[in-house]
Amino acid sequence: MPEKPEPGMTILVKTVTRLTAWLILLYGIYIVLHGHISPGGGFAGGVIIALSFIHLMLAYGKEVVFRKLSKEMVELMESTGALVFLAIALLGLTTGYFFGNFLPAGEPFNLFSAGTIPLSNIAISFKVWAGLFAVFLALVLLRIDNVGE
Amino acid sequence: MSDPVVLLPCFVAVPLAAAFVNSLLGKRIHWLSDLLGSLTPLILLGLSLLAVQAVRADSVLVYQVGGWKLPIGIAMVMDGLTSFMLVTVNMVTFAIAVYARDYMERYTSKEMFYTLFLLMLAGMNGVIVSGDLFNLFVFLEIAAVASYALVAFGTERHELEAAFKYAVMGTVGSLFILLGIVFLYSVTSTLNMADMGQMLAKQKDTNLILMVSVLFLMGFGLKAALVPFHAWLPDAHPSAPAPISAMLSGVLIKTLGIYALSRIFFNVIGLTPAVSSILMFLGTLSMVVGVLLAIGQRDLKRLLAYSSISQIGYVVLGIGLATPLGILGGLLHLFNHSVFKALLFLNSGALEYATGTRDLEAMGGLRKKMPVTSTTSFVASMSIAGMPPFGGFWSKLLIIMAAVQAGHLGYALWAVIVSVLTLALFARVIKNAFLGNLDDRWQGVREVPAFMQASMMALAFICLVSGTLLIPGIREVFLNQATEIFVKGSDYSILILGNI
Amino acid sequence: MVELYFLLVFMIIGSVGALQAKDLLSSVVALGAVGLGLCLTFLILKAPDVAITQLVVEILSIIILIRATLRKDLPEVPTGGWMFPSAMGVGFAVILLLVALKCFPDLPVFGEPKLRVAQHYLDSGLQETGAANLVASVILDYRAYDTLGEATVLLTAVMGVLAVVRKVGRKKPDQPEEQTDA
Amino acid sequence: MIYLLCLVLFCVGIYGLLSKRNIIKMIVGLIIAEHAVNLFFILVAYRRNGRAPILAPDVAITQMVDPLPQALVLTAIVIGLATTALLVALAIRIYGKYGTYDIAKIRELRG
Repeated sequence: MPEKPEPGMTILVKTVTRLTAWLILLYGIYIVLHGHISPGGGFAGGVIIALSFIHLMLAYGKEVVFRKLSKEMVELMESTGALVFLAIALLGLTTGYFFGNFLPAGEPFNLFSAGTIPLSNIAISFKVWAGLFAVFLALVLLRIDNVGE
Repeated sequence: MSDPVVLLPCFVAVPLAAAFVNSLLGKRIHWLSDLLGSLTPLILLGLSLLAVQAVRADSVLVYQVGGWKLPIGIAMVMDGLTSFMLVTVNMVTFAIAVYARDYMERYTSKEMFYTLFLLMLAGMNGVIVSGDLFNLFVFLEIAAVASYALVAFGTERHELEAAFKYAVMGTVGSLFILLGIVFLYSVTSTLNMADMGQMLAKQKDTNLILMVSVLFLMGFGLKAALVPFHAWLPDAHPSAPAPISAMLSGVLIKTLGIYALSRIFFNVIGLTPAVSSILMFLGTLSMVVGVLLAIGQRDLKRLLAYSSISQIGYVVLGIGLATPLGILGGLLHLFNHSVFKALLFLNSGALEYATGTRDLEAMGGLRKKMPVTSTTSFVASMSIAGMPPFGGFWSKLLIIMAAVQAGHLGYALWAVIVSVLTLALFARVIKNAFLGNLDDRWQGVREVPAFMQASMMALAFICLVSGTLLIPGIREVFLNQATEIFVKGSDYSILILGNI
Repeated sequence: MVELYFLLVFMIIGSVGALQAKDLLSSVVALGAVGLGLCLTFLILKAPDVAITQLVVEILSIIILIRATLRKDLPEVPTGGWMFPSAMGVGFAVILLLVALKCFPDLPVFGEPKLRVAQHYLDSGLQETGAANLVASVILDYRAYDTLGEATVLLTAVMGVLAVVRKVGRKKPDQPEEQTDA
Repeated sequence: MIYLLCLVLFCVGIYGLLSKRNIIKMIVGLIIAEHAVNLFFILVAYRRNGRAPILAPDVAITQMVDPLPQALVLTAIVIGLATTALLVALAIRIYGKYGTYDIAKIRELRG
């Protein structure tokens, strides 16, 4: 895509995107939260959330997305996600083992069950979407900067 | 810390935590990444020395991650070989990290460098302590991906190209390894290495084992840069920043390549005579081809890279002989090579730092201007060439003796010839770089900063004294325990499964 | 299992197409088709978790690859004078397939895996972890350590990408630029 | 044999990697080979007339496929994505420096 005077695509695409991006985002969150009951999980959900942001960005141009969250913010979230996951692992030491499951297993088939698994899913999803979005941002920015080279 | 088993997860958790914290805060607090980068390998070195102590008392420690019983969960294993590798890796890494503190000032985004560096360290430690085949693969990928990025850290054109080549070949290697793991899983239906070893002990010499051996040989051979698969190394090593070349040559190819290869062949699949002779052949081939290619080089780092291939050949030959003496020699040479090749790459980095060139023909007479660099590089060159008082002599001697003892006179002869060629090679390096008349261009050259000097001196000291590892008393603690693990072969699984 | 064979043949044809396509964009699109076929295959093989992940990962990697190819008119270079690597590739494939053919009888028959360790997950996964999705219980509880490693690989790659795309790698040295790439 | 077809796919990927001299084509070949390995893992886990390894409150556990390889493949897919991202970043940078994706031309251009 060469740079256009007006960022983003046509009004039609923008209107549709406004609806679908949120749906995709919600679906991603659903996948993350239900990872221990139904197919999916932190990784798939995280990628879907990242895709919803990428979707927004492709339609509206990068400025709109940058107004909502900066690149530093994204990198920060990624490291935080990784640290939270490691912290869950270390908290497992309270049961005597690295990665011990320190929460009660709970009632099966409920949303709040399976000990640390949902927590880990959330931590991973944060990490994944932030990380992949950072990659995408890096590659997009690179292309625009490199035109003159 | 009453139970030494708790040591095991620390080897992975400490560098990972340091890397995450560094990526989080390194940009804002500038001294933090320097501190974390050097302190973490130091802590790990201390821990690994504790581990040597613990292994001596207990011989094998098994840590079951998450508290799941062994074939079900992932196991971490600490035995003589593990502690040997941990000491080697963390010691060399510590010296390199101290060196990188000043050297990397020349590059931008130093905190990113340290994050990747720590991740690579975490990956290598993870590979070493892992007792689970797939887990080994995952940590191998961490170290490998970090190294791809680090090779390209300078983002010059040839660096990017070398990194791309390295990344493609490394990924192909990983795919072969993964395919091998799939085959093994489908027959044994387990991933724990000890459990798998026990299952496979019943069915040796089937076609499946042949297939898996071929896949692993190609995969780990690519990682270790054995000769038919060495094409990436002479590009990747010179392109990386000097501390990373030292890491790649010093420890990475040994951990990901040789350690993993020999662990799987000796303790999981069980070494068949065919594989053993292939290893010896590939080792000798790498030895000869590497040194021949090194002779023609003018670029110092490229020369060192080719010589790495040659020295790796010695290690593989020693381990491939599969006699206790050969393995002992191979392991000692692995240790020695980590130290002196890391030192040589740091020297070349110091030369580049001071003069801005790596061309041997352009240098000369730098002895007066850079006394520390020239002395340490003299020590390292003599050690790599196998001159008597230095460490390299003893390990080469052991390997040659073992080859003679096992009746492989041809291989022993080649080892001697290559040793002589190496001496000639490094004599030329010393002569061109440090002796002779000082060119007017280099009048303004100064010795490198103090931290870089300190780390080079420390490594040179280890080069001098590493022969003492063979003295009875010290040898029992360190080398013999590692050798034993190989000699035990498939009995390793009984040792581990009996020790839960 | 006819559809399985059908899908596999489709994937092979698709990948040959992806490799032989004249321009890069259609090559990447053909790769997307192969990924979609793989995703369907995973579904048929009763691996819904993997299928979902494969689908979204495929989308993302295709987007990234398209970013790389969209740039300009990228004429595909004819591969003449490139015989040796092709021969090497064919030779490698033939050897690998021959050895593989010999070793297939040693593998368990398709559709009857051995299930030694896995039987434990199936039997007691629910009681021990409380997760109904056994795959989730394996990746986040029994083998959570692997997942830590996996998350770290991703972090490493992100850091690597960020490091690689820096515009200036070296600070401008105060001495002459090195010219060592001889 | 279904396994053989899967390995053919792997070989197609490796062949593409070896014989193509366009960087993007090489990455494509690599991704295909990765797909093949992942597929092989899932094939190994399959049980004839099996069910997906997800429990429901009212169904007994019978004939489930092996969940372990699925978990491993999830890991492998993410690792593959990570590697691909890094490779593409390198490729774009190389394009920026050399102005071509042709590896032979890049070699000629070198120093």
